[in-house]
Amino acid sequence: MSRETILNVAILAGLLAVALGAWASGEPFVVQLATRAAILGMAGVGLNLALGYGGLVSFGHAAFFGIGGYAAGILASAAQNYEPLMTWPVELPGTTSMPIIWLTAVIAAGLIALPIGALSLRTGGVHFIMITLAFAQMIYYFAISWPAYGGEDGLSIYVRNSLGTLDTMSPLTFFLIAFALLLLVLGLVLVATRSRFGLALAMARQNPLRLTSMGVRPFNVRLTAFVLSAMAVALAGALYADLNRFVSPTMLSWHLSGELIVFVILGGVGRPCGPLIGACIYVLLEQWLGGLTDYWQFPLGVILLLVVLFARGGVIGLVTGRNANA
Amino acid sequence: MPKPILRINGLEKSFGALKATNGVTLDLYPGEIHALIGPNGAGKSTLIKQIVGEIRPDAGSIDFEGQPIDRLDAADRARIGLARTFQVSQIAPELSAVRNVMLAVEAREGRVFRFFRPVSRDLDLIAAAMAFLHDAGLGERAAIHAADLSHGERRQLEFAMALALKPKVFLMDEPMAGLSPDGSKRMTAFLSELRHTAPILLVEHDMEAVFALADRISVLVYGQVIATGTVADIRANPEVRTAYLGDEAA
Amino acid sequence: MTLFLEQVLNGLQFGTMLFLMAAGLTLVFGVMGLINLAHGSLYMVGAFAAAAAAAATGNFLLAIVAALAAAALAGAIVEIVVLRRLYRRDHLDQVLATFALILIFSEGVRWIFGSFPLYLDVPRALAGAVHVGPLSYPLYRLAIIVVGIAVAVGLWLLINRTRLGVQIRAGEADREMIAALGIDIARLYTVVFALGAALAGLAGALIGPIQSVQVGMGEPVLIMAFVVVVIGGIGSIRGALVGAILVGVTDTLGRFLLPIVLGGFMDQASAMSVGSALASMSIYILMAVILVWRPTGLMGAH
Amino acid sequence: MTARTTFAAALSAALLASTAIAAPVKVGMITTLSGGGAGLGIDVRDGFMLALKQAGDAGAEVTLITEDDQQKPEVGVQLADKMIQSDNVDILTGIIFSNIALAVVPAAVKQGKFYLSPNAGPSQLAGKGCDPNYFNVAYQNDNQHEAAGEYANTLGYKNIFILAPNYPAGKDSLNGFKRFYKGELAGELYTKLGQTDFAAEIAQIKASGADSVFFFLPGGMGISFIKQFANADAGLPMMGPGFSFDQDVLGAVGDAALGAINTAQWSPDLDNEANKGFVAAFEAEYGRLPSVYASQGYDTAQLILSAQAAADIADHDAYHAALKAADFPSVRGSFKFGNNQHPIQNFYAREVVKRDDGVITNRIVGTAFENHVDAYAAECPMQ
Repeated sequence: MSRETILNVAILAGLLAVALGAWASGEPFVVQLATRAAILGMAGVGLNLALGYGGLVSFGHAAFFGIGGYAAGILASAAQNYEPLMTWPVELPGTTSMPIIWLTAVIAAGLIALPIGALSLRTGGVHFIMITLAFAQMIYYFAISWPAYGGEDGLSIYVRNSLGTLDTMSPLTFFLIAFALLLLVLGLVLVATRSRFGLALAMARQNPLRLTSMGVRPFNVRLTAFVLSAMAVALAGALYADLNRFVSPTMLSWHLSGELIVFVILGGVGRPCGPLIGACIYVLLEQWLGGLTDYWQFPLGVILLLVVLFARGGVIGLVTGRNANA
Repeated sequence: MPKPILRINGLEKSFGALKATNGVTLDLYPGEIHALIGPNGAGKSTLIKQIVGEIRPDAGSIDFEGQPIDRLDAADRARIGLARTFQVSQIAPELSAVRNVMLAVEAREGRVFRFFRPVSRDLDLIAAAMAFLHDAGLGERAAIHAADLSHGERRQLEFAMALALKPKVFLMDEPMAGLSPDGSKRMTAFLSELRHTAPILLVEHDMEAVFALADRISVLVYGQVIATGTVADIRANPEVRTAYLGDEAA
Repeated sequence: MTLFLEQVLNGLQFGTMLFLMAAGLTLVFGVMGLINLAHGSLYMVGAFAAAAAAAATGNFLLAIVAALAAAALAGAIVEIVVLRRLYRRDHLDQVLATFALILIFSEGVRWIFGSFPLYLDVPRALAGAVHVGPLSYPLYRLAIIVVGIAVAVGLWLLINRTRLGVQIRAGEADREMIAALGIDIARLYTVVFALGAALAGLAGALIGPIQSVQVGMGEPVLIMAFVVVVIGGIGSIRGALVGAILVGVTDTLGRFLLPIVLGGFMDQASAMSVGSALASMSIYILMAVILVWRPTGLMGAH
Repeated sequence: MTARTTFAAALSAALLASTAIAAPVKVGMITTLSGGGAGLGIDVRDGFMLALKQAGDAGAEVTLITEDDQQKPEVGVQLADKMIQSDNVDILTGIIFSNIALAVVPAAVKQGKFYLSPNAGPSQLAGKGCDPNYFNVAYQNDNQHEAAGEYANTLGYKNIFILAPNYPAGKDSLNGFKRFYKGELAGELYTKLGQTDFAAEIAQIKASGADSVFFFLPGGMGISFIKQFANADAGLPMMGPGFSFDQDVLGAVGDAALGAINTAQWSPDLDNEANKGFVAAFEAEYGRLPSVYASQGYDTAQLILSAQAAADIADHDAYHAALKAADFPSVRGSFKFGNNQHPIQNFYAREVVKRDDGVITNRIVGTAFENHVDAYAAECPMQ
């Protein structure tokens, strides 16, 4: 096993151990933190597919995180208030079933990512960064000003959605659900990057000209990666809504897009578990620095800056001593 | 003579006031190497880019196997059998040599959008790619990251990828560039055989190689073809001698 | 009609302010290929410096000078200490580093100036409104339009008529060329970045008197400036001008006209609500439409 | 000597007895301490701390844990979970913004914790969603706007232009205003939330023929609007809810706000002993005038202290009764809870004035409502 593989197994095992240990010693809040790290890590893993493997620096993935969250919020609140989701053309009831919510979140995000990606991918580089940001802002303002789903107030899910007979309100159970989905997403991303498509995606990032001359349009490959990545992030968003039992437009804000990028870079770009490590570190830093000073974002900024300047390849790069995308 | 597989009719392309391609007409027949020579800035690379569809000509047309391909984009043209090699080798530096070629095999098979099966377990794909790597003489270096290959080896990798596409026509932009004398010699032998696989439109500066390889030569000066003919014709052509060869021959 | 004219003026004024922001952003990108998310922080620095200087001296001109100096200095320091190391990196690293700079600037300013908005008022000489026929328009907003135009002209002269301009244009065309011309690239980059920062600081100081001088004030403007730059074409100052005016006028007229237009075929309350929802998205829709038509923006390179 | 010793002994026994009743209570304060809205959270916290400090030993019986919600609802929820699960707090308080309160409060009160709101009062929690464990010590969100609507009648405004941001609190605001206002509307506008340039809106106001303007624009939006409106020479009187002209805003807008009428349940010049003491102590302690948020934070702490003196937190029902009694000297003078545990209190009209020392502040010029009950109380099933 390479050092990176050992590290990956260690971080996953560590996260699980922290959650189980905290639960055993009566620290439900720590379990909650671990859940948060797992969910944000999942979003980072999803973003990494576009950003790390595809070289698509999307500054608008909060849009998909929020869409996932709203899918959960809207379906659940419709079900909890016994109001149909829509009455035309067919009457659709809401639901509190997690699998249906997850599926809805993933499909909705995919459908929205398709036109956004298709428009944004007509350009590249800095254009792409700014355009994805602007699209995310558009959705953000829509969510704030559209009154049907709470606008700025957001939507409350009073009781977590259900998964079979499990007690999802139990912090540990919910952690295990999130952790299982994290493993699933990690596995799928890993498989996809090692598949035939993964080769094409690597070429689209490293040498699009060559890919074209092989008869494959880089646009199609990138768009596929963008949409898949959006879907993974939306799944994380749906879980995040259930974690907080609440959805609001802040899930769509550009700060969150920035934080998702931070997870990826902090851990290591283009590393399967990098974003998870990044998310864990970020959650820890937030807790630790937040306890030290009101101005905790200042040292956080300094730490991030130091990572960019001096720790290329992120934490995994530091530990394994090489840079994935050098 | 059989019909040409590739035919370029009256191609024109301007960049501002500069006419980079000025009414070029060319053709390529099965089994031949047609060399395109000319001084720097004559518009050779621009012409290649128009043939592969990277840039659009202002006027003129291109026929492939008797069908116009002007409306096809670069990826489409690659898919119907126009394979291109670049002056500067275009590879994925972070992938191993064999992975680079595997992608070309996938692309030719039209099976790129497969998400689940790891390529490392796709033995057919690996075997096919290895065969092309061997053909290009790079079999020993299959597992090396492309970034770590030497200049010459990258050129070989470039050819392995082109071969893996099983094209109907090769368009080669200065394949000898940067090779050692020994390397050029081996490349010459390789290309000489390759013409039986598919005809080659060869842009090249190395006159020794061109004269050794070419069945026909076209001379491009200021965006215009001033002469087309066999090696002997071109050597004998006074216009070519003054416009181009003269300087070098002297 | 008077109202419509006044709204167009408002759009122009908003546009010139956006231009000041977008010009610096696009200049920095054009010359060093750097994406700077912290541009909005420099706007904030300008506004805070102006407010502090105005409070200390009571002189608005001194406040403007202080804003220019503070933003340019902050820009130069950031360039020398941080950004200089990132030109050769990919955009991803630049995004993260400048994101970190936003956190540092925002909390740093809050540390120094406290959490409450600062006081900065329109200078007495520019207070009040001018009256032309039935139209009355705030003098200060007219002054912003004038300053915006002056800056646009000044930038044009700077780029087309000075030695620095030659270097900037050379830098945009070809990075290697400036080295070949024997220009000190490090110095050029610092100067260009400080210039961009000063423009942002100027925008902050000009807007401070009519808006709230508070932490985080730069972020909405930054995103608007991004939209402007994308519409105009990245790296093009002329594009930034056209894009800024377009965005300014679209946003203003959208807010004004959409509820009225929608009121024509739905009831007043929903026209108001749908209209304002659409208005807040209008510039993003404009951007999407322009991108479909011209992916690299109105004046972008192909 | 014996007499004195006996007296001292009796006194200390009494003190001991009172501490014995008041088992220490743990209070978790989730409030906004970073970002653009930090000023409000800091004022609530400072007001709260001042009350604890003044209470001396009794104040020391209140353990306070303060955390920053960053003005993000999900952070608020996470902090509430932490405080309930890990810190085992008995009472939660502190939230400034309604959207955060809506995310945090329902779950917290369901888990048996008291929540005392020092600011946010969304209608959802005042009507059908009211809860025995939820007390609002500030106001119901609509109140200040309702008071403004009522006072607009008193001022004789007949054709007012009203505007607010396009989000739920903005809509509640304008609806609250219209509930009591009897004149015509010259126009009604919703702006983008976070918008800071109002040139287009001001032009419309001027063109509308309005005789006055009422606006609710929170935070920096309001500051921008006041400055721009004053600068446009519109010549129309401005009115707003108290938060649009409170101490945090006035420092930033200066003379531009002079003469504006606004409505709130409190004012620094409100004439009662508790308030005089509070304003003086706050200025001495922090070197600035208190805002309405500080007064609310102060009263929240006083409410807890009064409940501490009367009941033990371990006895939930008794503690609830003690809170409901609201037996403390409020800086607002009269203060009691209605059936939905929201205040029944007076609302005053205030005018922005410049004091002789140059400080700009509010002065009471009239009373809009006496013992006002909010509009949702009837929907609340509690008695």
